[in-house]
Amino acid sequence: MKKTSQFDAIVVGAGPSGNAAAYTMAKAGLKVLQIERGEYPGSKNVQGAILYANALEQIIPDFRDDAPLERHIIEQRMWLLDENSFVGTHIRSEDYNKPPYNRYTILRAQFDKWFSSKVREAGALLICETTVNHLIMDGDQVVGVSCDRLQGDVFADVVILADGVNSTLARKAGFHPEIPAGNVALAVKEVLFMPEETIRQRFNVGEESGVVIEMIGRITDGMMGTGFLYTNKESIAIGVGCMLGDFKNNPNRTSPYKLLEQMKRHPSIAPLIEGGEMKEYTAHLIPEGGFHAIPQIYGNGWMIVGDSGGFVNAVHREGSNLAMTTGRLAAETVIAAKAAGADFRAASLKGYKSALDDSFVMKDLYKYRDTPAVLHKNPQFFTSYPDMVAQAAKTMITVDGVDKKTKEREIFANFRKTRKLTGLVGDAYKLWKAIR
Amino acid sequence: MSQAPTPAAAPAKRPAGRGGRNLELSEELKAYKGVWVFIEHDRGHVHSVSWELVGEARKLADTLGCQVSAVLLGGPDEPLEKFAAEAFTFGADKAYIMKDPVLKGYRNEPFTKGMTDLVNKYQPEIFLLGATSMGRDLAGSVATTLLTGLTADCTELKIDPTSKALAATRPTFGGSLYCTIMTLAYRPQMATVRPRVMLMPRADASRTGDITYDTLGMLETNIVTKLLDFIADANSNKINLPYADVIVSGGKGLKNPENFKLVFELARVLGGEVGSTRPCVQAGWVEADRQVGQTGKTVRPKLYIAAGISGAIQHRVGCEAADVIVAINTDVNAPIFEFAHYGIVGNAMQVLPALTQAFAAHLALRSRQVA
Amino acid sequence: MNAITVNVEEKLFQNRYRVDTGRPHIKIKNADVCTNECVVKSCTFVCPASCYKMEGNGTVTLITDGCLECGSCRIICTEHVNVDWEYPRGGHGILFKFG
Amino acid sequence: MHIVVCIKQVPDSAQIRVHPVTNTIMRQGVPAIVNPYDLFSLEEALRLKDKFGGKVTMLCMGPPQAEEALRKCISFGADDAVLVTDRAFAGADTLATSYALTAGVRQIAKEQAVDIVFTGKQTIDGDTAQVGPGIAKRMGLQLLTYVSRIVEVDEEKRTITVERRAEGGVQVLKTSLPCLITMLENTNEMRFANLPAMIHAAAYPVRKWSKEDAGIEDLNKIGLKGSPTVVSKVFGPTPRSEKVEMLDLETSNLRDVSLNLIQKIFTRHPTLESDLLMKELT
Repeated sequence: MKKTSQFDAIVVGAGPSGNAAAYTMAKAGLKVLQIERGEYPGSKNVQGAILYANALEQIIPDFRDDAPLERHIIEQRMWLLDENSFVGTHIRSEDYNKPPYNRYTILRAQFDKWFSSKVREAGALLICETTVNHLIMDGDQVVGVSCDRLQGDVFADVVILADGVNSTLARKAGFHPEIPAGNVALAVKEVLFMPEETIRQRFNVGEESGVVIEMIGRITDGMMGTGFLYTNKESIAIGVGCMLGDFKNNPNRTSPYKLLEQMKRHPSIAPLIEGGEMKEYTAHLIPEGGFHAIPQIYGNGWMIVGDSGGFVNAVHREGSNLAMTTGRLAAETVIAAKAAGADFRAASLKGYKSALDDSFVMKDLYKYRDTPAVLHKNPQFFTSYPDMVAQAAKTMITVDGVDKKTKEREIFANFRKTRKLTGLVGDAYKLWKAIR
Repeated sequence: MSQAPTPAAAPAKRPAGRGGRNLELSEELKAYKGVWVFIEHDRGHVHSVSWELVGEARKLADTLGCQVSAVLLGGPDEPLEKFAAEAFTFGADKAYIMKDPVLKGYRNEPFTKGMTDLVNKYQPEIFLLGATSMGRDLAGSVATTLLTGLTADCTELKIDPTSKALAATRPTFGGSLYCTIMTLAYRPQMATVRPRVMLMPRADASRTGDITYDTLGMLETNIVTKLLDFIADANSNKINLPYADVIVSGGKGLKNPENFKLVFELARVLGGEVGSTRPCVQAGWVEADRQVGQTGKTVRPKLYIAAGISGAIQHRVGCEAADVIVAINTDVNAPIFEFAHYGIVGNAMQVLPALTQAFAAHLALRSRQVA
Repeated sequence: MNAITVNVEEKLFQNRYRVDTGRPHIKIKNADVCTNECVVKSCTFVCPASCYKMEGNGTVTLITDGCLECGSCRIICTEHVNVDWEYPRGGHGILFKFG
Repeated sequence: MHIVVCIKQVPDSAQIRVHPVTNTIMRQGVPAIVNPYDLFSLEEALRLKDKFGGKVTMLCMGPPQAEEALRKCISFGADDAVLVTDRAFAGADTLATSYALTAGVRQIAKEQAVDIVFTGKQTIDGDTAQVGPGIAKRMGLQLLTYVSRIVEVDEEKRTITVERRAEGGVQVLKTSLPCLITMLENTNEMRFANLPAMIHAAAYPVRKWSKEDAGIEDLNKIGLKGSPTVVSKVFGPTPRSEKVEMLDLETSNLRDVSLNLIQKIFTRHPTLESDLLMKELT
């Protein structure tokens, strides 16, 4: 029943990983069909979003010429928040303000559309508004995909699954089981529009430069998670994400949108977003299981790239760069296999895994392999610590006639009251070990 | 590309001919004088929009110091003189009547020819039509034949003080913005205006005027399109939002189509109609005929009650001319409160039944008192 | 957590959707399981679009029109596996403008 | 039968936002779509093709990106697509647009005679409903606007009978081909393209014509120069000077608020109460 392949490769999905794969193969002259379920590429995709230049540079070196980039990041703030204050670090340097810039904020719907235009220029065929229902098997080999349209079967030598975090196709095909709620974060986000001048004034930035704020603390209602605020050209992206399992088990039954609304009203955040006009509310899952959660990523006639394979570095909030790199490496594997006249069975695609192992993708994921578990077993990182630190900072800088030495003793006593000394030391060690 | 609102010439400055385009009125066209209104009638009835336009034309003509003329095309057995007399009471000074067997029942070809001939012969400065299926069909054809400017679906007509041109304002981009459009170097300046946007003028029975008759000179055999039949809408109690005194409208804030029955209840007690918003119509909660707004109906009721409607501009342009607007919405920041007269911040599902009950009790009490 | 009320419908109103009328892409497999066997009914507060509603009589109803297609409901229903979850038909459902 | 369907790529106007401070349009994030009204005409054209055979050619005037809109129409089953695109068309109003599209239809007719031209009833961004009548006038085609149903097409006699929406009813009109039709909305439902058609459309070479390709010689009739209308001002809505009077549900109950509101309404509009009572009595 094996039909003749109509294409060298089918790529399911037009996000960063799918686009990287389709672009790389099409550039090499392969006949590529890319299938996207949204109205246009990007219409189903959500990210904060920060774009790391490096991964894209390796695919489209001159992307800065015409990619829709919002602002390059010159300042990173990390905030610990308690009920009504924050303590934080701000790292800002003119070094970040010199081209070529390293990080940008982007709006994914616009960026993905642009990336896709490059993919089509490279020669890949893209069809949108088409959902792939399942993979077509010939024995134990994937030979094509079946879409939700009449005469919806289409065949290719290899299918690259870039279908996102829900990984519907691989799951249905039995390549890997459902992602557990403990391995995935649910993030919600709003885009708030405001005049460009307001953003420049509020964040003390220029026309092209921007700020990133990462937040932990009370804002997550005791759940493991973080909040973020990114400056775009004339909008602000503000969001919060926590482990899905924590949402499910939260005794307060706090909904994600309520969590976000509370965060927006935090006295440290509210003035930054005041007057912003909310123009979109989004939600998305982020696979944060890390190294140990990466499934089998290739098999007979198939490969998995991007979020679908769980390629996210949760500690450094990186995902799209891993996605693009996995897409590119999968594509290079296909190109090599095609050149070698291979049969696209698993053995001929294993180069993908070894290329990944040699890349920053697997090296970074390995380095932080234990972080998710450590953080999850120690919720104090997201609950009592930010409170304690904020309290300590306030105590130190409040001028009230108490000498600094006494204050230090107070702070220390407060720390110990909240958590035993051995626990504090242990936490520090665990955290150090987890992200070292 | 139609009417893309690129702010071109500033209104006050004499345009210098941007992009080499001609913005000066030629001497020949300066001779065009007077404001014309196309009187739309069908099977013995004049569409009210025509009288609304006569009232508006009167104001424009008074500003310019010229006359208002009503234009009537129809069959020999149609009471065009009676319609003309009515037009005079609403403010017209003159009437042009063209009677011909081929003009009985609207058809594009003979009406376009008749209208075009009249314009070329009598040279009006401004020509207004109702933005109905007849008016828009005719206006597009006439404007193209005359190669002049036509502004559709206007909500406001004024005379630009500097150029003395017709400044026609219309909502654009789905009603999120307004733009004012002028035809500077071409005549006549044409505009269509949708029903109920302009006020119905007061009739003055003492007013009269002159009638001028013209002939069409077309033979039925030369007209390609034949009107075989007119099938009147069977549904006699059809939704008539534009002319309802009371409208109760529901929006997406009602959460689901079932809750619309609360809106219908209140409308029933008030003897009014039920309106809605584009999102509800798009979601299939109510019939398209109930949509109030830029892409729906413009209404002018005495009382407009908006329940669970945020009040996007698209909706606002359709209802803001109501005498009294009451808004019920859970969000105190909803734009509806920017143009409502009375506001209640609360859940429409609770407020509507309470209002229904209170109105019913009040009206029952009062009718007993009256009786 | 202090009591604030959030109207998620107002938020969803800002989004662009093409609803596939009459073809919900997510279904509750067996409504009785939600009513009688599931105690927590976590879908009713975890769903970021509040598509799942707990009714007065203990049933759970699902209206997918505002769905953001995140997949949370499917994943958290581990005890009962009672969510039949598919993507909407091509071109339908949420259409992000900014993402 | 050769049918030409004219479409426009428009911003999905439901998504257009106005800058809160400067009152200018924020186009960012507003997706471009095929004008929804055009799809009713396209579907009707495809149904005629299904019935009588022949060819459907798409025509669009717009920027190069409008190619996507045409490609979409190909996926639905149109056979060919022409994009008339030239910087000289910028700033065109309806009169200039109908001139350019007429030139396009004439050029297409040189390849194969055209029996029916379809356009949308109106666009959702301009809402003028003038371009269809304009093309018909320029080409001397019989004009059938607001068509709710095509009753019959007689290929032999080259006649067409339609129902046209009018105030209070429908006109049944019979005319000769060639003609121009604009379809009323919600008169049909656009088909869901099959996969081979989608793949065909993705690879379809949409023809791009410059003004010269479209046979346009008179530059005074296109773009800004060919547009009699001048956009003199664009502005957002002005806030009403009178402030809304809020009735507080927190300090008083629903019943009192309702009674209070009724009093206020009838005080503000004294004749309304008697109007309502009259209705009640009759």
